[in-house]
Amino acid sequence: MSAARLGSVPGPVMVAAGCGGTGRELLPYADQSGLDGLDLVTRSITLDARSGGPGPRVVEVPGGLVNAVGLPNPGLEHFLATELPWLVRAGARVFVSVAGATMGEYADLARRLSRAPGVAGLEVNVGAPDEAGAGLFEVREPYHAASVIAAVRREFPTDRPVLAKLRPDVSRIVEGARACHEAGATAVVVGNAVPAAFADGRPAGLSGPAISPIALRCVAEVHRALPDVPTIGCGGVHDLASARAFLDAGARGVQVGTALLNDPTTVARLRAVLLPDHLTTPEETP
Amino acid sequence: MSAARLGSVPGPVMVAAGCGGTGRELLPYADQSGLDGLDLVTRSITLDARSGGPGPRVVEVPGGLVNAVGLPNPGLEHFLATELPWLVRAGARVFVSVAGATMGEYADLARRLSRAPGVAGLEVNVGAPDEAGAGLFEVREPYHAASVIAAVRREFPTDRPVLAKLRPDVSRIVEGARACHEAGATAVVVGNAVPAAFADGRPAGLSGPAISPIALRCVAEVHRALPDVPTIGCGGVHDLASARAFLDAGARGVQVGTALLNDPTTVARLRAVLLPDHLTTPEETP
Amino acid sequence: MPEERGTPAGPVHVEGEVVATKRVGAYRHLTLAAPGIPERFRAGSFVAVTVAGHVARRALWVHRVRGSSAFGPTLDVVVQVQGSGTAWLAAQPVGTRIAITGPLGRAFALPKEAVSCLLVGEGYAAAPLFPLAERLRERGCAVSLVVSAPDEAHLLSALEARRSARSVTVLTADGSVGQRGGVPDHVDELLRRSDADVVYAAGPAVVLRSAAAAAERAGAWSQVAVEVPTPCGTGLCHGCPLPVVGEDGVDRVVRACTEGPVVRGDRVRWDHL
Amino acid sequence: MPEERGTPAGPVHVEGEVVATKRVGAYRHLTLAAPGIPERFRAGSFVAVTVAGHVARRALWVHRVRGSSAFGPTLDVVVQVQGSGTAWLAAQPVGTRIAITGPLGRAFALPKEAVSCLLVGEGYAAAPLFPLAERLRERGCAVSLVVSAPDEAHLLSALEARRSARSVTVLTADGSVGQRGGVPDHVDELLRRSDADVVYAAGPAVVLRSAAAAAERAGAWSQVAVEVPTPCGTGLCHGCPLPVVGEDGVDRVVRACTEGPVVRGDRVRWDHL
Ligand SMILES: Cc1cc2nc3c(=O)[nH]c(=O)nc-3n(C[C@H](O)[C@H](O)[C@H](O)COP(=O)(O)OP(=O)(O)OC[C@H]3O[C@@H](n4cnc5c(N)ncnc54)[C@H](O)[C@@H]3O)c2cc1C
Ligand SMILES: Cc1cc2nc3c(=O)[nH]c(=O)nc-3n(C[C@H](O)[C@H](O)[C@H](O)COP(=O)(O)OP(=O)(O)OC[C@H]3O[C@@H](n4cnc5c(N)ncnc54)[C@H](O)[C@@H]3O)c2cc1C
Ligand SMILES: Cc1cc2nc3c(=O)[nH]c(=O)nc-3n(C[C@H](O)[C@H](O)[C@H](O)COP(=O)(O)O)c2cc1C
Ligand SMILES: Cc1cc2nc3c(=O)[nH]c(=O)nc-3n(C[C@H](O)[C@H](O)[C@H](O)COP(=O)(O)O)c2cc1C
Ligand code: FES
Ligand code: FES
Repeated sequence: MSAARLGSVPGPVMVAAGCGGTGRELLPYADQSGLDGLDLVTRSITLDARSGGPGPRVVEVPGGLVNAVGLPNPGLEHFLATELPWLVRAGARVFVSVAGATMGEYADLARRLSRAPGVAGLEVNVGAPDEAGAGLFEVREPYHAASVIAAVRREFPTDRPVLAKLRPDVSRIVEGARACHEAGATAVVVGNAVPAAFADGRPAGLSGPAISPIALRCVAEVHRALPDVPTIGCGGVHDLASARAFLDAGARGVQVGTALLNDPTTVARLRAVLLPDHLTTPEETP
Repeated sequence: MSAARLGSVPGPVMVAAGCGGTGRELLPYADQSGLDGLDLVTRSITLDARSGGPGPRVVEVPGGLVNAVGLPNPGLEHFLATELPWLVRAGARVFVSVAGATMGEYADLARRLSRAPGVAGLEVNVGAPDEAGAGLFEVREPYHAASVIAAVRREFPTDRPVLAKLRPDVSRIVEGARACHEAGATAVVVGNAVPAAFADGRPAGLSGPAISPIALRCVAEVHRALPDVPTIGCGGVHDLASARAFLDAGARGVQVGTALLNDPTTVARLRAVLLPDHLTTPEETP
Repeated sequence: MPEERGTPAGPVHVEGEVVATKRVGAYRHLTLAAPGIPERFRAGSFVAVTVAGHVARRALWVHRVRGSSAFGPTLDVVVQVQGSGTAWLAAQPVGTRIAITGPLGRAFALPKEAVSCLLVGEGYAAAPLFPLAERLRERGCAVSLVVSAPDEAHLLSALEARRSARSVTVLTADGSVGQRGGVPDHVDELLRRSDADVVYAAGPAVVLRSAAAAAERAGAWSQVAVEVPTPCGTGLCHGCPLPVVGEDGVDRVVRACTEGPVVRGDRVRWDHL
Repeated sequence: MPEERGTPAGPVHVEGEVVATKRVGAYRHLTLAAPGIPERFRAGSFVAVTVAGHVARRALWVHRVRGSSAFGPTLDVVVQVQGSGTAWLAAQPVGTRIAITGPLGRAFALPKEAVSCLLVGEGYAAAPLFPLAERLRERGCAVSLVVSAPDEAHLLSALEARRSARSVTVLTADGSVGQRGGVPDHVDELLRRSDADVVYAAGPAVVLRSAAAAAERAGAWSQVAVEVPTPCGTGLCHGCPLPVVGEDGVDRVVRACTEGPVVRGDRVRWDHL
């Protein structure tokens, strides 16, 4: 399968999963066009509603945040009934992040989302920093991630993108990116929060500027080994320089997570600069 | 082999490899007893001298440093002739960090160091953040690390400790710790700098407070899965709270690297508080 | 109780500036130029400020707003140094620029009629009760204000509030000024004396809980301003879980910064906070 | 040239404090209380200071030391704002506590005899030449001082140096004060005029290199104070590579903070810097 046949790569600036609230909360900080045309990844949606984990869920550390939020979300049905239509009406290009405990759940989510009007694409969360704790399908080896992508791809129209979101783990990222791309991922998001712990040892994920050099290494390695696999950099992007470092390393776009929590206007400001460039650069076709 | 037979675990506070200069530079910042009794890991020593990489070698990032120093060191022979005797005379308990391009080089280093007077133990660098760039033996899988440990252990007296220093990579750390311990490592140092890149994409390692939650997760996972394998936490320790987080997660000791670059008295200050506790706690025997 | 509606609505993100700073007892009072925020402010909403070198934001109650001043629109906050972020804030001289987002969260709901209200606040958290008292008085409500603190240094001055409040009671745990004791010790008696239909409370959980319980015992409404750590303050991170019972009687976890910080006292699942 | 030996030796790590601060042209001059450092100081050594929220340390030349003052032992530094760390330093008010380590590195070696010396400095880096000039004069050397800068705002005032120096020359690239031009344009002429046996230089690489080359052409010694980024400053990290030719003629990379910052000008491999 060629990437061209599997939907086009969004970008250059996207809202990362779980850092844009329900989407609505970004509206006061958007530019004049509101959410119109904004590439937004939802927080990870599961089949059933989840209330999330106990507090403290997010703790500050030098250069970043450590979080174990526990994927609070209203469940697929409620999401389809309320949050999605609002976002679609607001003009956002909605990439629904999906997370499941089994391959079957991923397939189910993909199938039902394929029929929902207005879903621009999917992002498959196959690299959460604490899958066991979050009760998610465990991705120990790259082929686990690839089978999930294949299962999702089978259920989701090939003209719409499916993004595979992987852990920024340098020892497996190239293999993971290759396997997911071969399984039908339009692009690979590199990466998620880095597996970490709170000071009391509780498993969590590290995000923010602190992890930017880690994600950047992974993007660079993937681009060097697999120049034809489109990547989207995610990890610590917070200003123009950090975004450009990813683009220079070969990423087609970046996602912004933690920086939005510090300054909710970050995505609007980055888009203002990077979108015009992006629109005038002819997209490379692999 | 039982850990008791393989030398005792140093601690509770050690100078991490590559962050104590040649050792001498720490003297002005030590307490009254100077380097006497200080557990010091040397920078990684290779068979032949290395001048290190080009500048910039160390760049500041939020919460930490990104470095690609390139293991500058005078080579084993010169080290044995000059630096080691000085350290031994100063009373330091010297753990020589060894790094090689092949298994044979590791064995060679261990053999020659086993005959050098005053070497308290070895630390085997099997988790550098950019092995390929540094021209080191590549540790892609846990069994690669374990074979290096076995090769070193064969050449080094069993009554002196051999520490295996691994990458803080959560997806392999438990397996790596188990394999290295079975291969004869007295304790496992968790971990090294995290694979990362400079802003221009050049491979490097991330260290400092930013990575502390990452290393802590790895220590906690190892301790949970393998409570009998002694671990030494390394990554971002910079104050009492960060040191205690590792000890509370089950580490027998901590190593301090980057924090010494910011405040060269860090190890002396931590030792002043943690050493008395340590000496009065009967050492657990696995 | 219906939400009050005004225009313009919704928060803004602005670069503010410290225009005055003053130590008062244990607190540092800051006046921040914050264009756009005063006209949107309603008592009980808060602002999130950026602290140099820190990723998480710091939430602060708004003590007072001025639509115009020599520095343009300003707001006053009261900072108690607790950790590195508040230490930084308290140390900033006039001229420091600070990114401010606000007003954030649900404000105190105002009664439709001119009823009697008891306002109970402890420590710096009493701050939002002062603009609330003014607003209530404008609506003809009889306001009884209770300002409490562990000791005099942590007591917000109630002087200015004497204009808006019919009665002002001061409590200190050590009895250094006003009546000795805390809110839990006095709230039932205060409620009876004020004959309030609505209780508004701001402060630590133990204060809020006792005020909510007293209100329930007396058959009054209560509105409590809950402090839960708010990493972003803007509703984006879901990092500020507030366990409540929904209108439908079902247990829920909502975002303290968005569905709160002010909620009905009888809705909070205190044991899970 | 032999190393001067004094006691006490070696660096110390102390908690210093900003005791005075003043803007002079483009620079911020800070006076720091730094117990233990002035008595150990020799011209050309530097201090490493801690900058809030930053892991790497910032190196600063020492412009002046006072063994005692109203604030105890102090040292003066000249800060040019370049990035976040120097911006922080320049913004600190009197009273800020700052961890200081020093004196660090090899200082300028002093001649055994009372020879003639040319001191060439550009920008803030001219700072260590002032205490050097004093020291040389104490030893009976004839000192010619050249202070250079892109423009007047970046020129260190040579007023005080007039006591220690036989002649003072001012150069600015834009000619706004003194002679127009840079060190490379004038150094041969200045060297000839001063008839110096030793050239001491401090400033950007281009200045150091031209001074070292001029010295070599004139058969004089040179000592240059090289600035290479120094993440720790204390010799611990090997992060400050300075490519030199050893006494044995072999190419080496040494630590700028420990084997430098002052080295013989003819030893630096400029093309590899
Ligand atoms: C709605 C709301 C309004 C507030 N209003 C005020 C006010 O008017 N004046 C005032 O002095 N303080 C106020 N606070 C508390 C203030 O935000 C915290 O004291 C502050 O966040 C703690 O930060 P720190 O940097 O001092 O401590 P640190 O220890 O540096 O904080 C570390 C982290 O923990 C979080 N945190 C720790 N404790 C708290 C807490 N009790 N509440 C919230 N976050 C916490 C911080 O946000 C930060 O992420 C308010 C809190 C909330 C939620
Ligand atoms: C021996 C020595 C003496 C110095 N003396 C002075 C002085 O007296 N006055 C003065 O204003 N400056 C001096 N500097 C330069 C000063 O240390 C740098 O300007 C400063 O480190 C840059 O830091 P920043 O925080 O402003 O820049 P940032 O951009 O925030 O620095 C980022 C990182 O790069 C490093 N870095 C970047 N450029 C340089 C550079 N040119 N030199 C060293 N490190 C750099 C910093 O240490 C830091 O790790 C000296 C440097 C050295 C090596
Ligand atoms: C509070 C929070 C919640 C998150 N929730 C999700 C999520 O639901 N699904 C997901 O795939 N990633 C989630 N992430 C990870 C981010 O999308 C992002 O991949 C990661 O934080 C690294 O990027 P950043 O440094 O820009 O935040 C979350 C991160 C944070 C900080
Ligand atoms: C400048 C620098 C040089 C280092 N050199 C070595 C080395 O030679 N061998 C090694 O095993 N680790 C080396 N390390 C890694 C540290 O020993 C340590 O494992 C890592 O930095 C994480 O700990 P920290 O956060 O306390 O620095 C180096 C780290 C730094 C910052
Ligand atoms: S603080 Fe982030 S959602 Fe409430
Ligand atoms: S700056 Fe660290 S060794 Fe020189």
